[in-house]
Amino acid sequence: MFNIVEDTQKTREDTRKTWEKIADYFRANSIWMKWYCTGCGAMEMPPTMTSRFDMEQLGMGPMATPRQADVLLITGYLSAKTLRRVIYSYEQMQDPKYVIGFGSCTLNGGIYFDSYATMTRLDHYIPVDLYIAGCMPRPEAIMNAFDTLIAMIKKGEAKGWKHYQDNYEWYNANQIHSLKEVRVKDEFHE
Amino acid sequence: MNLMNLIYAFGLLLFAFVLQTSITGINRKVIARLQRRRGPRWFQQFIDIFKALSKSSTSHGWIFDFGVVMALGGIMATAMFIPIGPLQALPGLDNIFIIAYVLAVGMLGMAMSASGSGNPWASIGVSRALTNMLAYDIPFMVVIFGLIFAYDTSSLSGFAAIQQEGGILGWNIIRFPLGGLVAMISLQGMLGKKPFDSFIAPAEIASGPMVEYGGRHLGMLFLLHEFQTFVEVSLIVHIFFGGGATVLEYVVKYALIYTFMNIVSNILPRFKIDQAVTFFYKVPLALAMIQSLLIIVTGLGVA
Amino acid sequence: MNSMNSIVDDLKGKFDIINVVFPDDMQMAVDVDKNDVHTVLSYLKTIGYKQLSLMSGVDWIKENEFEVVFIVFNWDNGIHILLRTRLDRENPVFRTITGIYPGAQYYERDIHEFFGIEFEGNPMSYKDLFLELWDEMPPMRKDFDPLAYSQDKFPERKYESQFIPEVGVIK
Amino acid sequence: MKEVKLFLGPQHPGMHGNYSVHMYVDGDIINKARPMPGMLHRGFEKLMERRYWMGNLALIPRICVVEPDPNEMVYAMGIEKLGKIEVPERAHWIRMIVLELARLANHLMSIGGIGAPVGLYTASYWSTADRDLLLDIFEKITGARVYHMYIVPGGVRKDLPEGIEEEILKTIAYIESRLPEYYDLVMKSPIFHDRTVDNILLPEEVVWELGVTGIGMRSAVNKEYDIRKVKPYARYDQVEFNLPYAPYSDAFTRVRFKYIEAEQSISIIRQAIEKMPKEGSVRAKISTGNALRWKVPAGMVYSCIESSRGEYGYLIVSDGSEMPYRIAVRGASYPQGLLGVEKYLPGHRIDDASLWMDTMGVCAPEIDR
Repeated sequence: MFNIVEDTQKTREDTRKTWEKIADYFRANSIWMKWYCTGCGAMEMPPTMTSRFDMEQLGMGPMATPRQADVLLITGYLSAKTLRRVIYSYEQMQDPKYVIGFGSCTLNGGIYFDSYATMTRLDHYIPVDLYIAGCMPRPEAIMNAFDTLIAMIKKGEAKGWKHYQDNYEWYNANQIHSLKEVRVKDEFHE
Repeated sequence: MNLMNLIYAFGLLLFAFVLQTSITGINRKVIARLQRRRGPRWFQQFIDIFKALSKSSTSHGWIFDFGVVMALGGIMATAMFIPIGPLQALPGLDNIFIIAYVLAVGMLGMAMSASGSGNPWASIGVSRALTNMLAYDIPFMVVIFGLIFAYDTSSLSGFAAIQQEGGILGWNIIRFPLGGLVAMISLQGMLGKKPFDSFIAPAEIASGPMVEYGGRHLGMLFLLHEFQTFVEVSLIVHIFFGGGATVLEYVVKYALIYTFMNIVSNILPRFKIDQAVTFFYKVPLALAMIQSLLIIVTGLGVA
Repeated sequence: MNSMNSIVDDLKGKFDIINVVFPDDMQMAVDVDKNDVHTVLSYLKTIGYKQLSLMSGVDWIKENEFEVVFIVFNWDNGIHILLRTRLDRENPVFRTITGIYPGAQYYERDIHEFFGIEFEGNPMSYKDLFLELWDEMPPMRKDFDPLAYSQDKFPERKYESQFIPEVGVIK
Repeated sequence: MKEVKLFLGPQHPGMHGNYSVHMYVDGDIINKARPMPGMLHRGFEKLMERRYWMGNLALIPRICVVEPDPNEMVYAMGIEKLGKIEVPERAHWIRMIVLELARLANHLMSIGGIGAPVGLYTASYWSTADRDLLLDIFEKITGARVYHMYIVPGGVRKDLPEGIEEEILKTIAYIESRLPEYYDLVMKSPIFHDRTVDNILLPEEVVWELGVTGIGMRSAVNKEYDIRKVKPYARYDQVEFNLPYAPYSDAFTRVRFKYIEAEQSISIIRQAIEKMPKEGSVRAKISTGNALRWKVPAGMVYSCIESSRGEYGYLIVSDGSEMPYRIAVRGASYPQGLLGVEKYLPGHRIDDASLWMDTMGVCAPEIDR
């Protein structure tokens, strides 16, 4: 796990008001995830969620729609088709929102580095607060990452969502470059 | 009604919130044990609600915003009428009909707001929720009418007082077991627990009415849900379990009933909405009719 | 093996078979002309090969041909038949087999998407299935280079040092 | 009436995996359904043409994340057929144990997983935790929880660790003792009955029309159509097992069959541990020199095995070079996941859509590849 190195321009002056610090305590201890099974990493989510590792003891739980969720788990490789929907989901989520990238596929393409269908680098398109290494990350690694995310939120370090707002043009340009059209076209196959 | 009443009423709301939210939290722990895991901390539900309230949220038009506020206001207003054991914020106003009508305001606000979000899943959820309401309300009301006929009163504290005279044997669940059973099944429907939770089924309609709610709106919805649960469980405690001579007795009964319902909910799958309606109109409605007829014709069980 | 030989004899007697090979016991590959495919498939279906297990394409770029492989299976004797036919790579047009095996509907769409083979009589097959807004040549053709496409479309992460020197091995 | 368009997936809680179905709904009834696969498309078939025969071992398990071992098995079997490689006796039995453990793990997942569409989450919580015990065994045998890369051409990668047999026996005994509990919780629930009995039918004509295999097929055609029986691979001809079959396939039957098959898998594992040779080589030497540059003789072969959802096969084409010329994958749930959704999901209620996907065994990654 490591935090991303920013290679984009703007970062916001960072001061938290007192109420934000209090709010961050609540946000850290109650993380609702949007479990969008984008790839194979989703296979280790059921063990993490269920009785053996029990994610709920950290205050985390699955939520049905992006609007309700706080954290978007990108569980593995993203094909271009999924990426459109991920961006769509990410933009639907309410601030503050966090993103965790699972596995080497989101980090650098992993085993699919030469695939014509999958993207190689997630933080080009949406801001990623945390990466988990591994293919696929074990439940222990996932729990560890959640712990780290909680600590980051408490310290106010998980601010990818601010970064997205500040550098929206940069992100959007990347999205357009890779996807041509970001808007999801639903009727294409009818 | 004077200023003191209002202060009492708001105190009662605070009490209701703390009570129900703690019990929800403890219940999450209980269910976790049922599912062989550790579960969250007992105050997790508080954190969840405050967190949701601290987030930003998108509006989907004024009906959406207004509906939530109206629903929350309606439910909170209902909760003010509920007696907690011997304590009453607004004495003399704890009539079942008042509660039923004010509760409907909350439900309608919720339906309005969810439909206002424009998401088809939400509309399906709302229509299912209203269908569900129609299904459980009729058997429940038939039983309640029987009881009103038997006791000549329709106030919650009145029911509680009459039952407390007879000790445990005086409880309506013992005197009128059929009616009690119907009421418990209806309570499961009111609370939106399985098997009657098809209107918020995540695997079917992506959590139905809540689909477009996020941040503050969702926080208000959670608050609303806590108050609504408080009202509904309290109804049953007062009408069928003898209310409470002391606050403690009331709280214990309340917690036990809610936990029982929750455990039942977690070992059952859910009905489809049409099956739920058929079920309510078959078994509980028939039982409720029999119970009311018994009360009216034979007076069986009436003290 | 006996049952396989009898099937081969049967097929050879009825149709114009180019070649038969046995890749494995309980499996045989039959080459036919593209005009005979439908009659052979219909016949196979009547003698118990009711299941279309797989339908796929192979790009033989050196011979400038596409090969379409139909794998049919008979559950009662456990024999797989690989029915193969060759198409011209410049003008890959074939007739649909959905009339014989309705399950081929999506295999044809799949092959059209990945190889560019057209299936007349199956209008659904002209639509995208797996790929969205695809702008290159069909990706399973041998002359398509996925690495170049990927590098062009999806920028890679730059590392200070190359951790895995062997990455360069795979072209 | 006006039709409403609804999306089941890709991020709908009722959808397993990254898959989408567009439903046109009138009231609660689905009028028209269109599958939209491709969200998990990684272009495996292309990538495999760009890796060495041995390098592909890392790639193939990832094709189907739910049950990776059949991929390794078909790949290894195909190469052995092309290269005429004899697999050592002990390796056959080890393969069988691993495959059956994988099938058991997958059945456990879906036995509990049926709880998600019907709302009985307790079952999912229990069974997923029990499945984890099997993953522990996999970890001891192969070193990985999910992607094992254990079955390789010519045998298995390495021998079983010391004393793993007792551990396997202990774990499967525990799981066997848990199965009745799941059965009581899920299958005996009257509400589950109401939802699944006589619902989501799969008639025999549809099986042949689509090409459905596996449990769906056996429960509809009343014959024991299973690749393990029809053309046994590994040493399935030397163990005794009976698969369930029925002439009438509704959702309940198909879920019930999973229980029986799980029990049969347990029985196969027991027999295999008993009958397997205790000593011996587990991997045939297939090449001299650089294993990466190993060449497979030219040819075209279709190899298939029975995964937990049905016939899983690879069409492997070699031109005699260091890399595969073409590999085509037959995902076991391809027929029902695409044409089945389009043709036979309409007519059901929205409530049943996710139940449909679950009991038909639609698995997105093997469809998308």
